[in-house]
Amino acid sequence: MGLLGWVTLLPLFGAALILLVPQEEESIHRGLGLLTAIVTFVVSLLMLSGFDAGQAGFQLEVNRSWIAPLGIRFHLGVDGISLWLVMLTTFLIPVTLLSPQAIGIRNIRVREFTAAMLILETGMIGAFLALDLFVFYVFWELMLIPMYFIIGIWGGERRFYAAIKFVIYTLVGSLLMLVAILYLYAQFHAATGGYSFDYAQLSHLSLPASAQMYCFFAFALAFAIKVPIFPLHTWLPDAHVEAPTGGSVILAGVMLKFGTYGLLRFALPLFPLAAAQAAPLIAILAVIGIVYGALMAFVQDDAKKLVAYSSVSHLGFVVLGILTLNPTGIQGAVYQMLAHGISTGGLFLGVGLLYDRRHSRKLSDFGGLWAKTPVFAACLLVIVLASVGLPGLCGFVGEFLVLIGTFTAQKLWGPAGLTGYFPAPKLMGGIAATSVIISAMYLLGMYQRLMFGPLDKPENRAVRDIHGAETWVFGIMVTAAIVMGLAPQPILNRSEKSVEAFVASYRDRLQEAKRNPDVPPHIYPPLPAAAAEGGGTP
Amino acid sequence: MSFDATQLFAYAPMLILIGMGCLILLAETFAQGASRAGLAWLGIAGCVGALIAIVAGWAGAAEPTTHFQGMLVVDRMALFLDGTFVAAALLTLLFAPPYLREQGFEFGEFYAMVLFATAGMVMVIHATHLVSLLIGIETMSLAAYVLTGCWRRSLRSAEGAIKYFLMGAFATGFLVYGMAMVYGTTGGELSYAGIASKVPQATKSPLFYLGEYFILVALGFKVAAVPFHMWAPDAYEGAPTPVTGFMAAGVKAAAFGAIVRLLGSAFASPLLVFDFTGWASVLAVLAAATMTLGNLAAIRQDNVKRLLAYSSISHAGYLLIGVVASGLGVASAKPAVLFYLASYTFTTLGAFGVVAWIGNRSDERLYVDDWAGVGTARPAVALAMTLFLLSLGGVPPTGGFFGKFYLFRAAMESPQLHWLVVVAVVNSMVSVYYYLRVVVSMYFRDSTRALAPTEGATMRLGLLLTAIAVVLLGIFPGTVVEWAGSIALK
Amino acid sequence: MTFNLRLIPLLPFLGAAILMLFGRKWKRDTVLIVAAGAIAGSCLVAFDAFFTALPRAAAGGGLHDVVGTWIAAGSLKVDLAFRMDALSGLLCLIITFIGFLIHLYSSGYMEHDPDYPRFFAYLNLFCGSMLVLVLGDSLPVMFIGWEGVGLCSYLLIGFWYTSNANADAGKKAFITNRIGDLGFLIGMFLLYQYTGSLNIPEITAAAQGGGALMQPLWGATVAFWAALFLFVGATGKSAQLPLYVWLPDAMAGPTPVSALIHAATMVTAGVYMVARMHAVYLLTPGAMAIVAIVGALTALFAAIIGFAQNDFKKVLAYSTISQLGFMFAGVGTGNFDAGVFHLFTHAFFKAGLFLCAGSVMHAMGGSGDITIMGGLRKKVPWTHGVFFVCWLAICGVPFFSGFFSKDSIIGGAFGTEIFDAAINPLAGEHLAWVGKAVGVVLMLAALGTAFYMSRLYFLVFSGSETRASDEIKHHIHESPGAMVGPLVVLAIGAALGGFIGLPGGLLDHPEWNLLADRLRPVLGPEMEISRAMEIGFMVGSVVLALGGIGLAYLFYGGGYREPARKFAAAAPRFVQLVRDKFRIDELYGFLIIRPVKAIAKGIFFVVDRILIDGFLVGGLAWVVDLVGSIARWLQGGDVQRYMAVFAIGVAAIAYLATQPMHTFFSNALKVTVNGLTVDVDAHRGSIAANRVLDYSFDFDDDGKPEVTGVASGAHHVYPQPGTYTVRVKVKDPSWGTSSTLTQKVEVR
Amino acid sequence: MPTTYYLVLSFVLFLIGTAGVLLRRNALIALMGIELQLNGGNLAMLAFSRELGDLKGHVFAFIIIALAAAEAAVGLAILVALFRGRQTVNLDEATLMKR
Repeated sequence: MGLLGWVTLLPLFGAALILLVPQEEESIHRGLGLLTAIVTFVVSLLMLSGFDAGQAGFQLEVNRSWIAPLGIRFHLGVDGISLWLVMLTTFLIPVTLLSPQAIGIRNIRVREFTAAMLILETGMIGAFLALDLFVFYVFWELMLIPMYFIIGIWGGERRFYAAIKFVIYTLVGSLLMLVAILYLYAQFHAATGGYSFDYAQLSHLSLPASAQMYCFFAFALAFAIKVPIFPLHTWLPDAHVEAPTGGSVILAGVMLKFGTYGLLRFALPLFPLAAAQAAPLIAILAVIGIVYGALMAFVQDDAKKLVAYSSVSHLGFVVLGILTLNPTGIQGAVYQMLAHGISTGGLFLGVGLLYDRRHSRKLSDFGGLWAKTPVFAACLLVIVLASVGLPGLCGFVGEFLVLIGTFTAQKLWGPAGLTGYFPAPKLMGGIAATSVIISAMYLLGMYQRLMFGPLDKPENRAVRDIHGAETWVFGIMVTAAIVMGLAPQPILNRSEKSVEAFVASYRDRLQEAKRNPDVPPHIYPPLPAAAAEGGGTP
Repeated sequence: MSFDATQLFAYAPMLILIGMGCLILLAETFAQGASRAGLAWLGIAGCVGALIAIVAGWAGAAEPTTHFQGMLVVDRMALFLDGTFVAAALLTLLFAPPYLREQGFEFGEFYAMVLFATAGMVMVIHATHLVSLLIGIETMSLAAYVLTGCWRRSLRSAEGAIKYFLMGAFATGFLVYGMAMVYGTTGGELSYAGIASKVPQATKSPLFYLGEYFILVALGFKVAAVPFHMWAPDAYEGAPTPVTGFMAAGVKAAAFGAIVRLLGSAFASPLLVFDFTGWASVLAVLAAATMTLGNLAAIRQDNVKRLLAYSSISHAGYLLIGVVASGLGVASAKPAVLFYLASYTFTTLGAFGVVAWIGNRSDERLYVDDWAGVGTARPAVALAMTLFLLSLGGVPPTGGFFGKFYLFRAAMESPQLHWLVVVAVVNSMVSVYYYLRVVVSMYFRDSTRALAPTEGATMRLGLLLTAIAVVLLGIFPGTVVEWAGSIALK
Repeated sequence: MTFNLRLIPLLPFLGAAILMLFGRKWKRDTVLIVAAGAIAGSCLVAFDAFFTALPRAAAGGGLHDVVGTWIAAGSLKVDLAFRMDALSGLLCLIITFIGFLIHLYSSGYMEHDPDYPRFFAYLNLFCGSMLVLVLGDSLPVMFIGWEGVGLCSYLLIGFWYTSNANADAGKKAFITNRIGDLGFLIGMFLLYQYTGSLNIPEITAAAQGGGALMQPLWGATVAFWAALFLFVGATGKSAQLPLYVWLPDAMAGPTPVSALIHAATMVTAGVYMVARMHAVYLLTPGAMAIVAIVGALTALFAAIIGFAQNDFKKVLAYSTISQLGFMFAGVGTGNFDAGVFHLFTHAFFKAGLFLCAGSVMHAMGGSGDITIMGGLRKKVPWTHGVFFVCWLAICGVPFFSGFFSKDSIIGGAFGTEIFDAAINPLAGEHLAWVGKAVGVVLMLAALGTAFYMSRLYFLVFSGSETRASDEIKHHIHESPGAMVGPLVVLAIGAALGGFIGLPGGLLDHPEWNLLADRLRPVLGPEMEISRAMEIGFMVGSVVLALGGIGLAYLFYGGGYREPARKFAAAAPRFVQLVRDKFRIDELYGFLIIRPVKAIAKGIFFVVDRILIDGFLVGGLAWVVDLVGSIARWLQGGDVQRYMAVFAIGVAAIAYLATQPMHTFFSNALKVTVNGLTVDVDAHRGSIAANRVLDYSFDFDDDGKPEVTGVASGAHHVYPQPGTYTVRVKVKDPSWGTSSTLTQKVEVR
Repeated sequence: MPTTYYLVLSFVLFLIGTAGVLLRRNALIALMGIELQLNGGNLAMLAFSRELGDLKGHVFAFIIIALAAAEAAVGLAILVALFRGRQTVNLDEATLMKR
């Protein structure tokens, strides 16, 4: 099945195993779940060690026939971009499962929860690794279901509403994306006579300008909802707030990245011309999102909602970084995705822990907890500061690179004859950078209202500091935040080649498309000889 | 003009079904009390026999062969759908006995009627002649009317039956009148091939178009296409639940088979497909209307049975896309329709199976709110129902998803249908909303009253089979796609 | 040359990490040993490094230590590297040495605090960050320290977290700093964009080359904007107008923190940064003028506020702001070494003053209210002595350290040639007034400094009786040795520190100005001022200092005197306004913070709740629901209504199907334009062969068809070019139905 | 007589039948309307058959008659069931299920 196949499917097998254990054996469920997640992480480490940083293309590929009549292949592969997102996934899942608060305060049906988390993991890893658009779509939808249940069963008071809203929003985009995938498939057939959903082949298909626009819209909508880009973000606060801690962590830590990953992997490379035309709009929306999310976070009293809105702001950086279309900005975007996974994941774990202890998320219900929970307070402080983007912690590197990339966006594109493609980079960068102020305002404000001030609420006196597994959870997250802030290079090194190749190929395809905007679907650049075969029959 | 009895062997499935149906009727007179359960097993045996016959005939059906002066044909498409019908009948026979026993109307005739209806469906799908089509449709429909109304204790059953019957007969009136028109304008042709050969001259008379559309309208009625759908919610709600599943799956599939065959042969001429009298544009509009209306009406339903009825209407809309695509020359559209029908059959039977399972004599538990807590009380059944609902909504990894994918894929090959695919996709999205309402109730709400479902080993077996089928069709659809695809090779 | 420079910040960092992880369970002595040991080790390494560096620095080199690549992405490469030259070396010494003293002092001051280990962990963390700031070889590394010290400041201001006021003060400091940091970042990005590097030596080289940074941008040059944005960063960190508001509040922290962070080291980071980036500033006299003017105005403004403050530490805080203004005025007038010189002397005397404040407050039971002090001269003799020395130093009494440094700044302001268009080709004519104006303002500020510092001294120490309650009076005592020792060392520094920056030019021995001499390779030659001018300013500033002291004595000598009371009575509202710090905080609250919060709240409800969730999402749901309701209403239960719908459906299909040319699928008209000739074909598929249709072609849409007949195509020649509408009517005689197709054609 | 006359008559029959089904409340009469529709179809079939000189139409008509009989049988049975439940065969009262 190949290493990647194992990474992808192991959690699913684990979930099946867990579902076979009787309902009552909760500790077995937890143990098995954690074990599966850790084994998956170990296998993903093997993947990491087998990864060759010097190569730009996909590695460790698994490519087997799946639904032969339609030319659908179970094709997985990893490059420098997906590598780290998979690592993030396999890292966060065991940490989340380790956390006693993951399941939230509705501490019921541990078996199903654990299984749902593992199925979710399979969906996420599969979607990151998929190189066949059908496979991608299947995994993309596969993660929807467990998350829906996680929100709906173990969520807060308005969980039905939040779960449905989450599903409907996501489906709005993804189903239109499905149409665009099918359109690509049909056009690929028209251009080559072969049938294929294979990314490597479809990414050579150059569509006429108008068709690109429609398809890009479909793809970008799906991803923009997932990111979420303003104004498609309103599902996110609801989903995050109602989801149990584990759900929020994974939702924010990993699932939001599918939006940005999708833009980077699919929406831009497949439709370069349309992407270039839409880039100003999306970049402006990203900047609006950065400031808007931060401002919204600023006025929240609900800690989870605050963190949720902060995600809107942080993910705006990722989108902005991707749209700079230079290696610096995209590297920054990739890094920001990972850093956000750690920092926001940590924040949700922290808020979840407090919610578990106090059954309240309202900041006004807390205060002065430092005296009671010094270790937790210290850990949370590091995570908060990582989220604020303090240099030396993980949040800084990504934002810094994105902003650098934004400032230099035009410099790189001007010589390629593409000026005006990224509007007013300094202004955009400047506005985006204001979030360093606002993020400090809301996050430190939150921290202060939790930890500082007099311990004047009687309920807070009984709050216990972290202990046991919780210490491990927060220790791991804090370590990750610090290590990623001090030593980003091991990560950046491995994604470097892929990002550079992405930029080069994007620029090449964009220039080709600009030369021939109205030529019917054709193949550019020519397919390598080996890839041309292997398509199915109708 | 001689009758060759050996031709009958090609129709073994149909004959087995009819024969077993008669046997059951006979045995019924001797059966007492509990031994009635044996009658269901007779029916199941009949179905299994028919399935074996279908499998046995599969290899030989690679090339279509016509029999009885072009009245009937045996080909892969027919056998594929035969398999679907018989599977539907088999599952119905698994679901029905515990349900009938619980509701107190376990009669042998019920099982016989299921077999007869199935035989009618088989006839419909094999028909290549208007006469055999009519006979098949009527055999199927009459049995279905009876099945709908056979729950004597229930007022709803009788009301559903009368509505179904009246509208069905009304549609038959159009069908017969349409056949007469086609017969006349084609110069006395009743076989599909004959009609096709006379189309150029027949189209000189407007009456031919009238006839064509009357026939299509009657078939559209059977698949519950808007605006001929209005019987469906009431009939589906009134009918005993296993029958509802059978109707939603089998009757619909048979009518679609007939439509595909009819439009693919008798009315396949480009003269009829395209342009101002072309059925492609008319059916495209019907498809859009059908799925949209079905879905939007389903959103506010609180009765699960009715909700599924509206959902079944919307699925007819999706299927019509495939029919139109096939008419517009997309080779893979027909296999896509077949696959969709197969996956839809299993899904919908399973869903109605769960609806049949959940109630008992005094408490039918038909409302969404009644399903609260099923997820906790009976996780396995809830999981199965979730699978069915997701499949209906077209979410992977289920057969319903792949069916939709396959269908839309085919439609996307025809540029004129892109808009329709977008409409369909938006509709799927809406549909997920109301399917999930049931899931919400099952998993997210706490039970209000104790669950006392209709238990039965056959029912459990049926649910297991359908659930497995739905998942397998979603994850490994390749084989079935190949079966369905083999019809396109000719 | 490489040197293990990394050790200098690493030791305090290690100390901090160890204390954070294990300190909670340790005894106080152990904690102190680790903390003070770490900083002492760092200090020793720094001294070693400094004296190793000096000879090389004289030749323009220095020590360099590359730990590794920190961030490399695309064209950007940032090394985690440290560099020590005379400038950063000097700062290192100040930080580690004064840092060490303050560690010692704190061991006494914080003796009874339960969070003793945490305090020292923060202090160590701060020292490490500050060292990274000054040693950083590139702007991002510098930024690590820059933000790190901000963080420590935040933590230490809010050290006594149970009071919301303290926590608020910490947050305010951090956020205000962040506003500055935004400027720093943007300045950094601009520099990167135009020089392609973030490495300070490379930027300096690029700036000295000129070209890249002299490109026009937004009506000025890149250098101007980069320098200006960097200066915004400096105003945040160094508490200059308009971002100074956090520093007075920061006094909420423990006093040693105020001494170390908010007087001696962190707040001078902005000055250091401007000096470090002097090459960029020298390219843009405009930006330098802004720096100088802001510095001077801050110096004066803060001094005025200092007149009326009644909190010991608040007075010192405004004094710090004011002194930082002096430094900026120094660097802003191109007198970089004077700015750094003042930084150096200020570090000693201001740290000394703050520690005295701590000692006094320690004695007074924690209160810093100077209105209840007085006559402490005898009661805390050591503290008084140190304060006395430092007071003279800050007032600029001759031969104390402040005298030399302040004098060189004021003299430099008058003598600067940076803004003289005749000498500096980069300066515009309109800047000529800047140097003089800054000088005048600074002289006023110096006068003010002498006044408010003397006021403080007299109110606290002079007189015979203490105005406090008996209970407090009873407790007044001199601080323990651990606190007094560092005080004395600082006093020595405050007294003698000025001699490292003797006005060498004046004495004909330029090399006597040790500081300027060492800094020359880094900051360029020191400013040359005519001897007459120099002497003039010296005399002038002595007069100012003594005048300020004398005036203060008139008002406050030995306690509140008649003139002070009279003045307060004469202009009560003015005094109140000054005491309320000109209500700048309230102004900010009213103008910025509250509107932002209100707008954010408003947007949240209007956009998120009403517009998106309510209108967009809810509206869609409403439409869906409406259609569903209609469908359900049709389904009324009456089977005959169902059949009627059925029949209507049949009729509708018949209607649709019998429209000639009716189609959903394609444009029916095929139009070929060839000059003025147009061919229109309404022929569709194979239909016309089977059905006889009547076509009428109206090429100019005037109601009169030009061509009619059963042929589906027609040909027309237009009389003149233009845009026409072609209208084709198709009639099916056997059904009697018809339909119309139109299309626009453009003929040329 | 020309075939057209028969066709017109058949169509009229069909329309009358349709109207009967749509308008009469009594289920029995609606059933009769359906028979009329079928007979309209039959008449058209026979007219064509006669015009074309083709016997298939005749045969088809017989089959339709048989089907009509079967339909009537089933329909009446259902009517009986309905009547037994609610003591009426008025269609507008059978509205238990709606929406």
